[in-house]
Amino acid sequence: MATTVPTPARPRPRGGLDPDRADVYRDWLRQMLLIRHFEEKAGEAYSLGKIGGFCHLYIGQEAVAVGSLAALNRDDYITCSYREHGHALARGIGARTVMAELFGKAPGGSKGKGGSMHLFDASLGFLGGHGIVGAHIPLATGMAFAAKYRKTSQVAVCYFGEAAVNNGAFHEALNMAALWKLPAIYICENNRYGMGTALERASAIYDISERAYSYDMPNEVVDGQDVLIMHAAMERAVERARTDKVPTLLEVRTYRFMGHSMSDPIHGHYRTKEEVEDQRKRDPIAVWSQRLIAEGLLDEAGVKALDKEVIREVEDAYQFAEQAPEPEPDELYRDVYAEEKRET
Amino acid sequence: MATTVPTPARPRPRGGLDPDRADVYRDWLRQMLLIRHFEEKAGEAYSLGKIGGFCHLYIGQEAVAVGSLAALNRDDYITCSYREHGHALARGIGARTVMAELFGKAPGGSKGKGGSMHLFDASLGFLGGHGIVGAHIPLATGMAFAAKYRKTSQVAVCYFGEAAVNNGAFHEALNMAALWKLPAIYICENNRYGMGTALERASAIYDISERAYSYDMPNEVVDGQDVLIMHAAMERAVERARTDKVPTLLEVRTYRFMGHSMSDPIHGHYRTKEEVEDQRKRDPIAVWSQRLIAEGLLDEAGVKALDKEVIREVEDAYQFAEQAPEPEPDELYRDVYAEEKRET
Amino acid sequence: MPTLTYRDALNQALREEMQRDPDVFLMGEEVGVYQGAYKVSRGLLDEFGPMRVVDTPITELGFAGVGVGAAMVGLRPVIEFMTWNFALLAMDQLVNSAAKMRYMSGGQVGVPAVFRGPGGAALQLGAQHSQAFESYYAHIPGLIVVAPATPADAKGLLKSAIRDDNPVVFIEGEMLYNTKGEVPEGEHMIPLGQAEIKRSGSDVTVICHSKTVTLALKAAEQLAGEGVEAEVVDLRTIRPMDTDTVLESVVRTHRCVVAEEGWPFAGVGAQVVDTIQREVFDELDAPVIRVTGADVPMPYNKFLERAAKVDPGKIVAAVNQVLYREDEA
Amino acid sequence: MPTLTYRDALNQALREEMQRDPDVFLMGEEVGVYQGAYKVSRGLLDEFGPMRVVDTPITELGFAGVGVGAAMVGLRPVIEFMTWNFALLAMDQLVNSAAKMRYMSGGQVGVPAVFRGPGGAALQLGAQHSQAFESYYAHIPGLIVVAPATPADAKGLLKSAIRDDNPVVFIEGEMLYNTKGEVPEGEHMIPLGQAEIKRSGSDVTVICHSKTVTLALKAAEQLAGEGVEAEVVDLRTIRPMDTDTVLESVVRTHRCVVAEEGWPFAGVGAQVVDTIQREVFDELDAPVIRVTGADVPMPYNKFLERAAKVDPGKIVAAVNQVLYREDEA
Ligand SMILES: Cc1ncc(C[n+]2csc(CCOP(=O)(O)OP(=O)(O)O)c2C)c(N)n1
Ligand SMILES: Cc1ncc(C[n+]2csc(CCOP(=O)(O)OP(=O)(O)O)c2C)c(N)n1
Ligand SMILES: [Mg+2]
Ligand SMILES: [Mg+2]
Repeated sequence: MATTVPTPARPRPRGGLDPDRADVYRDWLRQMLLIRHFEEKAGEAYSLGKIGGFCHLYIGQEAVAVGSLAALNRDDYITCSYREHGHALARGIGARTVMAELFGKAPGGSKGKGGSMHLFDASLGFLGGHGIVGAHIPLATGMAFAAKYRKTSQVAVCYFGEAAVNNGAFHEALNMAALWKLPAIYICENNRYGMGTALERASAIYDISERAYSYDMPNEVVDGQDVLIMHAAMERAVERARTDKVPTLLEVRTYRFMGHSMSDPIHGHYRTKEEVEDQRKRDPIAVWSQRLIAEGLLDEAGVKALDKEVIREVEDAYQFAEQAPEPEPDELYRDVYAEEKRET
Repeated sequence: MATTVPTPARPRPRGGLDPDRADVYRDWLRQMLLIRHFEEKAGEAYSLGKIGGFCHLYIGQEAVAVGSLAALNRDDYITCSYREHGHALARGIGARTVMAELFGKAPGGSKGKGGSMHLFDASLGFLGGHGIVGAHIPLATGMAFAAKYRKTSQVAVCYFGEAAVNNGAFHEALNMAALWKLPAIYICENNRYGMGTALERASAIYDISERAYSYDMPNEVVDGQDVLIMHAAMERAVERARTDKVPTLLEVRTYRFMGHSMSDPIHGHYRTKEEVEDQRKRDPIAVWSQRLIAEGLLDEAGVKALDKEVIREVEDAYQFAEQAPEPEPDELYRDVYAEEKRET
Repeated sequence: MPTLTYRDALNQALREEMQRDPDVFLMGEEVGVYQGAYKVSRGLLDEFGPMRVVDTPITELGFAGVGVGAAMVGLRPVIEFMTWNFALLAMDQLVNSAAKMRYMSGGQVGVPAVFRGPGGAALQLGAQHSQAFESYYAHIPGLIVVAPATPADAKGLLKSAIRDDNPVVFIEGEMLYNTKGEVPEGEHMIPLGQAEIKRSGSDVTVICHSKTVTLALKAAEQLAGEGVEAEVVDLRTIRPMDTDTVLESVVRTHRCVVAEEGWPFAGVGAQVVDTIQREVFDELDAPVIRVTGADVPMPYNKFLERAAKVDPGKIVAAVNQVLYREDEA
Repeated sequence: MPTLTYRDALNQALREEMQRDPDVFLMGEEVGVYQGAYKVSRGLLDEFGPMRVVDTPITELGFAGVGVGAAMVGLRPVIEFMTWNFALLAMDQLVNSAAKMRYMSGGQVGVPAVFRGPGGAALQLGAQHSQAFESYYAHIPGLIVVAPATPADAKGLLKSAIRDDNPVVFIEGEMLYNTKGEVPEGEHMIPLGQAEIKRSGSDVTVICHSKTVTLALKAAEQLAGEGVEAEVVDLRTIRPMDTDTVLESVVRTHRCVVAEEGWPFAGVGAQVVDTIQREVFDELDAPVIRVTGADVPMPYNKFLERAAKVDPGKIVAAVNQVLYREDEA
């Protein structure tokens, strides 16, 4: 005779997670892990002198690029600051191509001539990688203008730090985008610091998002450590841009776990070890993997498997970059001007 | 036997006018009349080729300079745009000196080397006359910084047009002034147009004053055609700057009765004759003289007398400028660098 | 051939290129409703509408960046600076974005934009409004710099600039807008990078561009009266410079004067001198002499301003100097 | 005499001048809490407090203007640009406000401010972060431009710059911060406008400034080994240029090479060449040859970058050329 043993109650999914999208959710985690391991490897390579110049790591902010870029179409336009390795990977540029560029090698996206701060892939609408704080914000406005000019449904997305918001370029670019109703999305990655300057020592107001009212622009404050929340906010912004043809300013609250660049200590004159450790408790990768496990969409083993997978991918990228050839000497004088004229 | 004849009721003074300040009120009118006649004469001289280059008249905005400057001390700092003849006169620079500068003559405030757009009188803290839209706003912030640095009670006042508010210099300068709590007063003379561009075709928001919220800065919208209202608002701003050490943004609603400059028609592609005539109904001089008459602080004859007085002053300035000598040829190479070093 | 003003020749070039290519648009302050601060864009708003003739706020940095961004995704913006004096605010976008994008992206992303507007001193506009910045842009690898002197060149060069795939800095002569000249109709193209001998002569070479071409031609007339035949070489394109034409002329005349409106220190003329003395040192019978604007901020007073500017007399004096005719000067 | 790094020599000059004159203050990005992006201002915040060592938002245009405004009313600001690459955003304030204020006001209002920061290429910073803009500022009447090559010059020139009543553009060598040298203590002043012969020689003159001085001295060593005595002239101040020292040297050697980190077109070297050929044409036994950075945006790849930069070998080659020793090169 059969005895009925009550099966242990499966945890009830908290609202928000759609089991049918489990693959998507797991891929977000994979992307975040890829970025994390890629950046750790890049830091290692930098210490070994294989990567030179300035190298700004994205560790701690992974959920922002992954959650937001997941809401875009292939033909949308993206511009970033110099802290763009994560965005490049999340957009789908191969780890080999990105790592090779960091190494300054010929198969790098910019033939090794751009470097860490200047990643590009025109075929993916990934249009840099810009080194002058704030300067790429008007560029994004121009790309949104082009979308409107051509009557396409493209959107132009621009990522920048909270310190860029005090710069005149931000003000001029957002005013024009709002005035002309352009399909632009301005994503301010508020990681609390511009180099060694805390937000409140550079901006007269704490809530960056309120700057949008100067342009009558829709805006939101977003938790950048939760990829799901980031993605949902981005979907709303994309909808506004594509359908209502209005720009949005998203203030994304996040945190930089590493120093400003490889030459800057993790904590120093401007922030304490305690603060960093405290912030690390909301590691976007832990937040998301725990959520997926809690929802029963992934288990510890599954996380480990993903981790293994991306570690292999990063290792491969590293080896590839190591062995890749240097650019030919005559590359020095190439790409300064267009080689042949456009057909007219 | 005496008969009591009721005396006609003397109009009861509306609130705001203090009979003891009658002389001050009359002087405001005199200053506005002086500016009006000075500008008309300047326009005449320009047509005769006695004044060259760009010449931007202040006709219609007189109450702004007169009402606001009346609230300042002698040691405060003032910077203006190129539309600054009125501010120079209201600050107390002699009509002869200003007219001579417009004529490019040696006794002009800048020895004839600055011209209409670059009036200066360091002894009155009148620090230009600047030709690049928005560029003098950071200068004023710097002067306010100096006042704080030296712990004086000086304030730094900056006049600019509504079109300058979209420029990055405005954004950067106001953020710093608010962040550092500087005694600065930013006066946006909103005359509706930047050259041929209406406010709403250049700014994503109509209420300029709201831009102040991006900096958590006190702000007011002020009727710039009523000198008394202008003065009261300025007194509040000066109090905030001197006592509370916080900056203010005043959006002053006014109107330019003439073309953008002497080479621009009064109405043309960008505004109609009707609009201009309609706006002229609130001529700040008429508004104020009628008020003084209504309050019994001045009569028609008194107004005429003031008018005569300033016409004489302007005539004299014109004659003076006419007869004044040209600068010596060797002035070309003077004032490029400091002549002798400061004592150290 | 129809006679047009320099202004209308530019207007014609813009109109023709906008008719030809729907990707070409004009953006800047007062280019639309106001018909252009100097009326170069007169009528274009009516013909092409507000999406292709775009009035901007006073944000040189911002709208220059908008132009660069639009060009990065394939549009062909013509960005008007009301004058090049104001473009100093946009310097970063021209030098760090426009000029470097192709190189930084390993050739993936070009910036086919034209940045145009008047340069040089007009009349009594004072220190902040009377400057010539050719040398600033010509200093930058990645940029092309053009400065036409005649209506025909203005049209032909602007059309070429708009069709070029590189960022082109196109500096118009503020004092040339009203000058008249014959201008070929329709497809009149002048290749970028070619100087032109505007007057030939065998005694001395005068190298110039933009407004100084007019002054040099006047000087040449006067010198001809004195039996001196001056060859007037108009650079037309400053960068890349047509050194062949320059050097060939100097090799013929053995004497050279270089004129420009701007300041002397590290001006365009300094580069011309450097090139000449390096390439044809042994051909020179005298040092190359430069005629430039006075090394001071421009004064407002009209007599001082006149003294600060280049004029035919100063060019004649320089020619006399390289011919060792000081006596006659 | 104590040995200091170029960085610490600058730090010492700032400290001494701030101690001497309460009107002197330092303002810029990261100069305070962070102790300076390149640590030039290390310790100054602690010693002088936040009112005299002021961290700014990232607003080059804005805080350059704040410095100009403060100087207009008599303070002595030292405005730090984290690098001169970013100062392009502030170009308008330097060219249209700082440089012209005295002139536009008829001598009433001066701008006794110093604008300082590192210039030139460091290592693999890429196109937007590896530029030398000396020629831009030297082009402008009203500005003084200084570019020290040694720790002692860095200290002595910065002290003079701070005490000067004119706006001074002070360009430090990003690659020189760690170089060491003897630096006099206390009141060590070097007048602005004086070049210095860093090594004397009779066969050829090498004119240089900032980092290229180090490279020229290395080249001179090598040449000495080959029996060629090169005289190395360090301009130190670019504007006003000490043409006497330059010309006297060339008159002695009759041959000249001019080196600079920046791009060739209308660079500082072009002006030096112009001056030399004009003033001492008949003394020259060969054309003056320039050595400059390659005429391209700076590439990131280290080998391409190396190829783009000036090095001792390139200076030696140029010297051989003006000595007609190509064979040996
Ligand atoms: C115009 C300009 N000024 C200064 C710098 C030097 N700089 C590089 S990154 C940075 C801080 C930017 O902080 P934020 O915008 O918050 O971005 P984050 O680095 O935090 O991602 C500064 C000052 C620069 N690159 N550009
Ligand atoms: C940076 C800059 N761009 C363009 C100009 C040309 N310009 C001079 S005045 C002006 C309009 C300014 O309007 P507003 O600020 O409203 O002042 P108003 O003339 O109405 O007093 C323009 C575009 C300039 N002087 N500076
Ligand atoms: Mg940040
Ligand atoms: Mg206005």
